[in-house]
Amino acid sequence: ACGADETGKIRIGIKFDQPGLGFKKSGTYVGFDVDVAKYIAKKLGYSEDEIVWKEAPSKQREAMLQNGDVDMILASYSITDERKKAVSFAGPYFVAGQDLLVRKDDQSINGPEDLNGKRLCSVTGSTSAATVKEKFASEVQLMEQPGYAECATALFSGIVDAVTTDDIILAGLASASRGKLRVVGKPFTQEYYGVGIKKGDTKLAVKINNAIVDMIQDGSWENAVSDNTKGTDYTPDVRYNPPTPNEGEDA
Amino acid sequence: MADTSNSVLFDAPGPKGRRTIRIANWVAGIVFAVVLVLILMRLHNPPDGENQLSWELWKPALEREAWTDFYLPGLWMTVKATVLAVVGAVAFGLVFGVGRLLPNTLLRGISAIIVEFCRAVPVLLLMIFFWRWFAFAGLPDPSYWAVVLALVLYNGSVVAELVRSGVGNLPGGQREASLALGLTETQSLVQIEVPQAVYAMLPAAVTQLVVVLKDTALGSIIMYTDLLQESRRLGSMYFNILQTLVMAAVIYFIACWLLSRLAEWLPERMQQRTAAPAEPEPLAPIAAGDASNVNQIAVAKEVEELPFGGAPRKYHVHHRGTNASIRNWRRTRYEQGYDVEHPETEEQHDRGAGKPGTPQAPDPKLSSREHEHSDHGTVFKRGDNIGGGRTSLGAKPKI
Amino acid sequence: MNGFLQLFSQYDVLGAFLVNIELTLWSALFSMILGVILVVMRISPISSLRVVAGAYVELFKNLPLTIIMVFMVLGAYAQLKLSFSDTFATNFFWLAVTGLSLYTAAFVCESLRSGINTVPIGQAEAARALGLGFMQSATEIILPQAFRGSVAPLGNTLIALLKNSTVAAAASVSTETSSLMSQMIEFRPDVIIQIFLIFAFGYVILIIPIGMLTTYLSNKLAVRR
Amino acid sequence: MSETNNEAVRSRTTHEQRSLQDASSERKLAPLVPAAEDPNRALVELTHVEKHFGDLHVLKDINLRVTKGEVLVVVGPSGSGKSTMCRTINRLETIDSGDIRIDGKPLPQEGKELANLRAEVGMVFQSFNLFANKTILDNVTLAPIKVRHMPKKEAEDLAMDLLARVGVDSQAAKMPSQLSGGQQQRVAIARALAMRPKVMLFDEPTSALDPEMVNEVLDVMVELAHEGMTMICVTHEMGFARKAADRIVFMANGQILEENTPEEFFEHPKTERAKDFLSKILTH
Amino acid sequence: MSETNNEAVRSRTTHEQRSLQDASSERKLAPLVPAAEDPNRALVELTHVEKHFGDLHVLKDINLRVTKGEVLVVVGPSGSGKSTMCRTINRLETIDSGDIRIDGKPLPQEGKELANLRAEVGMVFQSFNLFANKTILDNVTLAPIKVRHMPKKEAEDLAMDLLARVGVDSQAAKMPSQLSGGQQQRVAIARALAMRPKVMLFDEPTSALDPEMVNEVLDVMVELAHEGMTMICVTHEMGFARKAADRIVFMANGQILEENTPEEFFEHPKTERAKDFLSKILTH
Ligand SMILES: Nc1ncnc2c1ncn2[C@@H]1O[C@H](COP(=O)(O)OP(=O)(O)OP(=O)(O)O)[C@@H](O)[C@H]1O
Ligand SMILES: Nc1ncnc2c1ncn2[C@@H]1O[C@H](COP(=O)(O)OP(=O)(O)OP(=O)(O)O)[C@@H](O)[C@H]1O
Ligand SMILES: [Mg+2]
Ligand SMILES: [Mg+2]
Repeated sequence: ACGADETGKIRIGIKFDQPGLGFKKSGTYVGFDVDVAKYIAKKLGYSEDEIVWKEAPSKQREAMLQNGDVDMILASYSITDERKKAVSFAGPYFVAGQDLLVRKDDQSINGPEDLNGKRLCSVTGSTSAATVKEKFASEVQLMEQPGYAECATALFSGIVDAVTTDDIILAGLASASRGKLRVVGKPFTQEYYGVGIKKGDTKLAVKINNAIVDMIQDGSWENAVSDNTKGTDYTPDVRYNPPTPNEGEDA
Repeated sequence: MADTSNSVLFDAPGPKGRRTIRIANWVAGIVFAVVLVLILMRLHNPPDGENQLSWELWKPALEREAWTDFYLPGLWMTVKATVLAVVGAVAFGLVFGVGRLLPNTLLRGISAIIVEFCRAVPVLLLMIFFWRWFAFAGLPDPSYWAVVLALVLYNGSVVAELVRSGVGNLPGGQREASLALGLTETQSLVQIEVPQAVYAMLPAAVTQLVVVLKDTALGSIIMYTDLLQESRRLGSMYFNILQTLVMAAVIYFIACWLLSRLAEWLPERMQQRTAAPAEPEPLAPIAAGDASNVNQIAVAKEVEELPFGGAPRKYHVHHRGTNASIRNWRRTRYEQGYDVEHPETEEQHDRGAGKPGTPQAPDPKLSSREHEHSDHGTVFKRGDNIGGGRTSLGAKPKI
Repeated sequence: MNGFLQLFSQYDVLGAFLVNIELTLWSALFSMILGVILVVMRISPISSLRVVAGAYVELFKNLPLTIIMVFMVLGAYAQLKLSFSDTFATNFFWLAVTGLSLYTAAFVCESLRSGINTVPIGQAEAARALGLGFMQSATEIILPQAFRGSVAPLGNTLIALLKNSTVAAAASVSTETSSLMSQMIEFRPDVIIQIFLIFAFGYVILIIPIGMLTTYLSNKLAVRR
Repeated sequence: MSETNNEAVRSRTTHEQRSLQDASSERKLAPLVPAAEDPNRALVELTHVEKHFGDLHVLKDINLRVTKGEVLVVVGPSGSGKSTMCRTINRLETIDSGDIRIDGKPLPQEGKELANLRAEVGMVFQSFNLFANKTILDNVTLAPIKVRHMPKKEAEDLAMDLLARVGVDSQAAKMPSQLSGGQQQRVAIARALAMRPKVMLFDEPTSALDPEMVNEVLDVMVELAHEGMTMICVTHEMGFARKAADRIVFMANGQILEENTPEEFFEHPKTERAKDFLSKILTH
Repeated sequence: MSETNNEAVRSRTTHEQRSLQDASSERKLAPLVPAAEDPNRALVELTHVEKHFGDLHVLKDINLRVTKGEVLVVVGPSGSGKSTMCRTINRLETIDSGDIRIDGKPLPQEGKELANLRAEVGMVFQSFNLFANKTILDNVTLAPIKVRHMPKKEAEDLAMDLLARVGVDSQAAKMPSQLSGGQQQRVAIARALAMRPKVMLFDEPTSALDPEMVNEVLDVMVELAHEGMTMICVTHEMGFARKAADRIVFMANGQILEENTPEEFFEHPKTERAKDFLSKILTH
């Protein structure tokens, strides 16, 4: 945003602060979203140094697309009807599910139902914790933190027993935890991660969908998943993954 | 501010006193050391979780990459917001501070309402509101502008009050002298009073800078990637968020501390250019429109300590100038309780009761206080009651 | 408009302000206690106490409250296991109170000290010269005057505390005003300005009287010299 | 004692004066006072002036007439209204009733005319009131430039002239706070003179000064008197009053109780109040 | 000129004094000073007193002896250590070496004894230092009640007595800020006297006062001297020194340079410093 020359480049919004998905590290960007974005960009005809990465915090994603600040967004962006009123999606490129992250040695939690009387951490403003409390465990105590790292730290030190959010994010956390945390591995919702684009841009959606199909077919998708969840025995929910990208093609 | 708090309470100790102090000193020192060690031990070996002192956790928080990728960019964002907010706040403050001094009632009233409103609303609320609003409105960088604007509004209102109390703290003579030379009221305000108020307020404005710097950290709540946010991110990579936050805290501390020192260094230099007291503590008046509490604090400033901590000798100042209240001089003093009775009734009372030969002081209290009269050349001019007759909101008597 | 009113039956705005007021009152109480202890340390003739209190004040004056609040949860609670209750909501409330108190105590200490500084040294010397002892001159002469000089800065500190109580959001207190305002804006972004004004005027209404009272008191009690 | 006191003032004055004149003979300086015309014209005239501060009646039926070139000294106990009277003359204080005329014209109530009139009446305050944000030179040039719209260069020449005359030209670039009280007060006099005022008001110009500095200011005032400036001085310096005054006005309780020549006033005060006052003021 | 000055002081004093005595004859007042015993006893004795402020040597080998009933006036240029010496006598300032004895007893270092000793040495400050949070009456009764454990009633009678004597009894219920400087200083004297001190220290008691108020304070001091109070006064009031002092001590640069009777000191100062000082102080 700070005056860098952006002509002839593609601007992609990602998260900068989610290890495993989108994370800024030593001036480069790593994570599953980043890998998918790079692949798509390549298929669209942009080399890696023709990508301008922009931070797309959750609450600003729609606005960034509408203003034309970015050309597309890959930032754990779930496809919902509400959002489709403002923007269009391509994809999905991944189907995540809400899951739980627990301490490795803690065998007492094997699903959301086990959380009664336990303590659960989620980030401020997300609804995932509320879902657990409403649907699975009414006795759970909730703690809100500004970021997942804080939640994970709290989990480390024992003041909470589980962290909840999408499994791929949890897997990223677990992979950075030096083997001290594990993902439970029983996702209990489905989140279809899409590529956010400007509303009504069906041409771009088709191109992106084709790129995603290619990515799944040539094995890069598999590699990207396993690269970014190294050190955990996480596998994406096979019932839905890899997904069939068909969003946004009809205007 | 001269710190007399110690000498005011305690006599110079004798030999016995010195021994007691020495023992207490050791005891207290040891107690604090023990507490510190206990905390460190707890961190070293917590009941659950990791040893927070291990090098494994500290190294990623200290190494080169942490600085180049996280702390320094974060600090830059923090500084960027701080500087712009300060510039904005000073502009805002000058406009509305002077606005509150203008002869025009309407402008004065509007300025007063804006300033009081901005001072009362928590900065965090302002930030959240602007952030969401700008995001919905589709502005670029909403969190940056939200941080800056919220800080401008709040700190600008403080600066406005500093300007106002700076002008009010000027001895009335400055204004009178310019009027007597044939300058108009507005010329006097622009040429003489406001520049001096600015010099006087500068140290306090630097202190306010510390507040701005600290408050930028609220930006992390609205996802502004300032120093605090960046160190959080760094921490989420290695799960050493405590360590990275400690580093952030250290950086904040050093920056704020340096600014505080600057604020303390400034007054001496600024004092040469203003007749109002230049002090590092922002003496922004508290309540809606009333600036008069400044004078209670000002009393302390008259006590200037000698180099070796002994007792200063000459601090009796019987006359203080005040600019803002010059037109309401007597009423304000009356309200503030200096005159229990009206001077006239009292004079009669005095005369009636006065015995022959009792040295008759010609109405003591009033006359001796009105005129600036200083002991031996050092002209102390202190604000007595600020804003007395010039503000619409709070100028009415408080009771 | 109807939807707007419905917003208020749905969200407990008054309750949120109540949370902030409670945070403020408790923190005011504890920071006052701690502040008095600090100021006593700070002006005592015992240098180690002075150093510690001075360091405390410098430290907390120069740290962002947000960081302190985060440390309360991740440091004091998670690592040092400082816990007030097994119920999270209560626990975080008290952690926030602790953080606010620690932070505000530094300012209380400074306010009290500036009050003591308003007492000219001559007052103490006159008391000593008359043969009054330490306790006598402290209780009869110095402290009464010092207290009166502290009223205005303490009032300012209280106002700042009330406003700072919104930062409790950073210590996971999710029922206070700034969190509630965020939630309401999330829910009804179309009336964002009205929502903001509601909360803003809530604070104006709370703060103006405190300010007026402080000004009145400090003028009323001011030591005339 | 007043005799000796007076002598002391005189001897010091002549000494200082000589050196001042030395200084002025080096450069040619313009005369301080516009050439005299009609010596009997009333420059300042107060008739039936009344003033209250709230309930307090501070000026009671004040009648006063100061002719061109006259030096009037106002004395009286503290709180008697001397300063207030002085300040009403250039309307720093409003009056309740009565009439004040400067050079025959009634005192304007506001706006540009008031500012212009004030420019013609120089005022020197007890507490100097130099503008703390301006250098000495800027202090003196400010009003000529802003009010009289004099070119900067010319104003500076004039200012240096006047500063030389009061003996502080070497300090022109300093800030007021760097000068001693006596020097500041002399600058204040120069600042007032820079507007070429028809009359000068002095409100206890020496009472905020250290004793050692009193005379350097009084010397300047004496010289000014000698040059024919019309002056109204409120002062407690009886030596100066004796030496320089053409007339002494004694005020008490807001009234003018006596008006007389210095000799008559000091030797044979008519009222009890004046006697009492003199005894108080002259004993130490 | 000093001659006339002196005379003036004398004449005014006797006038005032008469009226004070008139006042006191209306009510029967206790004598201010405990009945004299041995007139040659040394009440205050300083031997080889040394004091530094950091590098600054402010008191250099001070030797001083004040006998009962003596009035000692200390004069000297600013910064010569007069105040410091005065303040060491009741240990508001500690000394580095040497010995100070009050009424034969060495100065205690701390605690109750120090407080008791201080109660026996009255002190009057330049800046009055009345307790700003107490009424005039409470200012005077505080120490007798708290230190001497006098019953409240008795203390108040005593206080009113003393206030009447210094002429401010009509102001007893007011706060200090409502009094003029002269009145405040007289209250301060009454407050010190209420402890029935053996010796009174005055540190420039009149130099923070408006000129008209100086004499009302000096009068009280003169009367005190006449009643036989032992006094050490730092002052610049030469009229008072001549009139009331038994002995004059001249200090400069932290040393006592001369000790003499007033006549000798004023007419024939021995040292150059004293001559120079006198010439400066007596010219205005
Ligand atoms: N507490 C102190 N710390 C350091 N220096 C001091 C202190 N008190 C006094 N001095 C210095 O000691 C010297 C003597 O001071 P002192 O006040 O005794 O002089 P003085 O004769 O009373 O002067 P004055 O006539 O101005 O009152 C001065 O140079 C003064 O600056
Ligand atoms: N602005 C004001 N408001 C109310 N009362 C005032 C004001 N200025 C002066 N007074 C009162 O008016 C009376 C006359 O004051 P003025 O200053 O003229 O006396 P003065 O003769 O100059 O005294 P001094 O010798 O102390 O300067 C005094 O009683 C004073 O308290
Ligand atoms: Mg006056
Ligand atoms: Mg002294």
